[in-house]
Amino acid sequence: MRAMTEGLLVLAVLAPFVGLLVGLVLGGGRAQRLALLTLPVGLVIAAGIAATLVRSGETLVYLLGGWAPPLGIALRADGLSAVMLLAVAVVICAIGVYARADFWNEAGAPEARAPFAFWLLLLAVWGSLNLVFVSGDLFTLYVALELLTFSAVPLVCLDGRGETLRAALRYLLFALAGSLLYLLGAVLLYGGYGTLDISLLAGRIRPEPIAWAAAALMTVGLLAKTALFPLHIWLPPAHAGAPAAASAVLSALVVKGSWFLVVRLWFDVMPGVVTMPSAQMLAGLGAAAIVVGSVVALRQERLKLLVAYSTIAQIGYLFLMFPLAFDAAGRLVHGAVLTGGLLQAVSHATAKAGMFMAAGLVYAALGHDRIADLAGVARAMPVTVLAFAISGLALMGVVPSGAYLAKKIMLDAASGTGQWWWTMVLQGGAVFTAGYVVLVLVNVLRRPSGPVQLVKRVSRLSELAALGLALCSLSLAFAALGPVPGKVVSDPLAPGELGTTLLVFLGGALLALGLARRATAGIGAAFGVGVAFEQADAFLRRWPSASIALLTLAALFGWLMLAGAPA
Amino acid sequence: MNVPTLFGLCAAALVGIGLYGLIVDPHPLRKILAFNVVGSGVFVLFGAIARRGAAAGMGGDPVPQALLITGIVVAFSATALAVALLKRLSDEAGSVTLSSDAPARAKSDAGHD
Amino acid sequence: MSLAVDLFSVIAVAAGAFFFLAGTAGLLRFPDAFTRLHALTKADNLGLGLVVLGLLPQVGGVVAGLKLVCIWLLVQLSGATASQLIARGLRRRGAPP
Amino acid sequence: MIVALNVGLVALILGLAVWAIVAREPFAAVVGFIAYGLLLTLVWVQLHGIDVALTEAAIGGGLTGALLIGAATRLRGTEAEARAERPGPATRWLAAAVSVAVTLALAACVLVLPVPAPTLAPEVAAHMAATEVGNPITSVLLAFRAMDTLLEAIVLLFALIGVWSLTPDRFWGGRPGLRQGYDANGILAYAARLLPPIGIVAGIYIFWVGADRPGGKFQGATILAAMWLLVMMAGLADAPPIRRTWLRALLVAGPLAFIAVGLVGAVRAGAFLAYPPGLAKPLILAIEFALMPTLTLILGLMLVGTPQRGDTP
Repeated sequence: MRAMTEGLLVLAVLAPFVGLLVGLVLGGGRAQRLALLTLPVGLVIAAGIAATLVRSGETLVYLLGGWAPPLGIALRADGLSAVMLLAVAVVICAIGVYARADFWNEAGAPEARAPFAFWLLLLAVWGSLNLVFVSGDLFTLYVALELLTFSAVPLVCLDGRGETLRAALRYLLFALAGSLLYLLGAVLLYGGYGTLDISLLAGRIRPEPIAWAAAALMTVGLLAKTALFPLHIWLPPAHAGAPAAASAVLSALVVKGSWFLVVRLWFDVMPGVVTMPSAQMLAGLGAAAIVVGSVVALRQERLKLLVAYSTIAQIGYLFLMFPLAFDAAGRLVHGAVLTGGLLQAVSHATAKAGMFMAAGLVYAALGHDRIADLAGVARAMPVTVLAFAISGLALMGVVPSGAYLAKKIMLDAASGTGQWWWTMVLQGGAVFTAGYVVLVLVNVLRRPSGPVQLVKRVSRLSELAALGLALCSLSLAFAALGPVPGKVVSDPLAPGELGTTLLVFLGGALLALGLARRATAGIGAAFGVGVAFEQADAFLRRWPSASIALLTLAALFGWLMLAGAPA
Repeated sequence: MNVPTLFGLCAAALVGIGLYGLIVDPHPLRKILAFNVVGSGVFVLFGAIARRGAAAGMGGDPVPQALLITGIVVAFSATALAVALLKRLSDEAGSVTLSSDAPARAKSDAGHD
Repeated sequence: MSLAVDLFSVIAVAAGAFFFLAGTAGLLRFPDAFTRLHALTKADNLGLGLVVLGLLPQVGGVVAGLKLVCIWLLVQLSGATASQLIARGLRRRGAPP
Repeated sequence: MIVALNVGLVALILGLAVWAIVAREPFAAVVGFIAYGLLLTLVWVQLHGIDVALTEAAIGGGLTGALLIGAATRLRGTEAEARAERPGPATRWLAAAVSVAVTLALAACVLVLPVPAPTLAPEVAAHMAATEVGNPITSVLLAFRAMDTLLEAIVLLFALIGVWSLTPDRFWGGRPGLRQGYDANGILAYAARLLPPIGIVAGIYIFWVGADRPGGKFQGATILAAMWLLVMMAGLADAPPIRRTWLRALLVAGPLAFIAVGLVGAVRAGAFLAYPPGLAKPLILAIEFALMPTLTLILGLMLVGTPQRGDTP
């Protein structure tokens, strides 16, 4: 019986892959129906893994071929994996429902390229992500990362325009550079310790040059794939240019794969090797991502680019937990902070998918997504705008959202460990998020000068899928309250809490007013700041700057680990 | 100096040479080439590590050697995908530049229509 | 006996290496593509042939020896094909024969 | 003597690597890279990795080289534009500095690698009997770490789907690559008639000995793919339209058979990808046999590239 439940780990990886293989043969309309059929199966498998884990309370382990590591490969699922498996399954299902309207091969019609490729790639992304979450071997993880990249890149250029092909090529080349650095680190670890199994390595690894070099190389390699500032060279054009359903996959899910691996490495492989200063730098990059991503988001003329830049800011958030998760002895530990970080990842995955879907619907309905010309959209497509607004609220961390709870946990940890600067970043980040959400909402709520011309009626089902994900994210706090210690949230509706929310809105409105491209107030200094950020961003997104930054960061991480090591 | 160390150092140099090309050469095809040079450097390093692990009558540790075969195949797949993308980009856009000005130009075009 | 065989091997392989060297020199020194091709194919086929000839007495059995000869034949075939294709490509592009 | 040869080999390899990076013409750089790939094969022999050497020669040098040569020829017209974007001296110096830093850090790591080196060779030797094959690499690839090999086949398939997904809409389902002219008396047609029988025998031989000696499905499949490409280049056969069901069925047959054998193991031997005692070798051979046509087709089709015409020949 036990082997049965643990076999779910294999099925979680195989189900999407088998769906893809069979779908490739069936072709056209039958492939997409098979893909749609695979979605609930995968969801059930993920739920099954989560349920087993909750019941037994210990990590699920499956030895492939019956061979134990170091010789064989083990699949493992702990709480982290189970949560991510489930979250990804939910988001993929919603995206599947959403994409039916955009990517549908009519029965009997000859097989069309884009729908066929989309459904296969959706399954490919899913299987690869599941593999990332359950694999316990660093080399298998390398293959999983490559699988993920190879399935994500074609999603970027599904429409085949030159602009998106260029974005896809940039993405592929930069991601490949990242995977090579990751592989280099894994090779060094094998040379030093003779195994690639995560739990065996955790027992053997010591703070010494090989481990530092490996940690630094693998970390920056993964950061390049996650597009953490200043390595976000590829993200804006790729995420903004892709079709909406694909953008949702890329922005909500794909970047989480490499982020998850950073978490695995730091928390589970080498918690004794990474040091507090290196964690401070990692979170520092996150803080920079929040500021730059948000400000540049405010400067965008197009909605999808705004959402793409907001992804850069939100990725920054995911790295704030690292310095807060150290215990008194200076080691990274699993605990409330990691739960908070995970919660943030899940709420971002759901909210960002919802947001991209909503943006895509707006684009489809209007035939453009110029923010300045969105007046009247709220009246024309209320459900879509509601989905966008709720996603925005969830990202800001308004009361029942997962991001709210995550923020609470981290604020608690920041004050508990005396790291006041992260308190500032956490609070300020919400203001920045409020900035671009308010900017968009103000524009869609404006009264139009004439009647709004809709070039296409959007599917109600798609609107509901976006709304569903947004609501998921907004109500995540309820789902997560179980495993979180109760004292963190005393009374979410206390005047103090509501006051903070209000302040966040107000700050956001001010930011939007000052920094937005069409700043009517024309506050010279603030406008200048916005332009400066935009130019800095453009400079950092040039290939030479980004790749030099990649290697410099590797050197910095290595040095910080070396310098901070206990003598 | 023994053979694995010699080739290990050679691998370190190959990685550096490839990375330099990956950074400075603007042509995507040359970047793909440089990616392959870095990749082969990583592989040679792994090969040297495998050779160091010679034991039990085997000339090298068979686990890394097996992983290397997988690694070479994965690198080939990456190259094939990148080359296909590059050719298609050249057909579609008539230019293969990766510079970030290109999307910016397209953005302002979208603003005018 | 074995000394004589070894001596034969050394001489044949050394002669083969000399032809390779000559072929490479021709590749670098000859004035145009056609004469370079000429130098390469002639010298390489002969060079490889001598190397194979020299190695034949050193391999363990008839099968291994046959494999060596097969390699030589295959290299000749591919060399001839490639050089003819290159030459034809050059002529099509208007290089003087 | 051997040391001097090795040092010379390293010098040549480094020289060719530099050439592949700095050569002015992309075509010349690619030619340098192919020579570099062939020399790497010697490195693998020196490092006692004959299986790796075969893979490197077949895939690293051969197929990658062919792919890049094709691209370099096709993209001749784009060089001037790229040259204009060459970064200034400051950027180049900075790039050199960080690259050298990485090299130095790696070199330091190489010098401090632990002695005695950690190794799994004794473990492999101890458990190889259970896998019933004589080549340790094969027992790693198809027993201990069979999952990686399954995933590797899936990686190739993903990349092929990626390449196909770039097809212009009007050519979807059509034939990949460009139509090749056919010259019945040409030397290429002659070679394409003479070589394939030899190549097919050699490919199958390399695949067959792989269970017990260096060789295996990848190296064999590459040779078969090369033969197929030769026949296509000579115009003797055309690439199949990608909408053909038989083609797609062959493309997934290998991985699906692999998964099926894995599931048999889950039922009969207690774990996915485990082999029931006594059946290990036949099952391993069955997997390799099923993967051969799949790998041959994928490797060949990846080289031919994205469909660029309809499915009329």
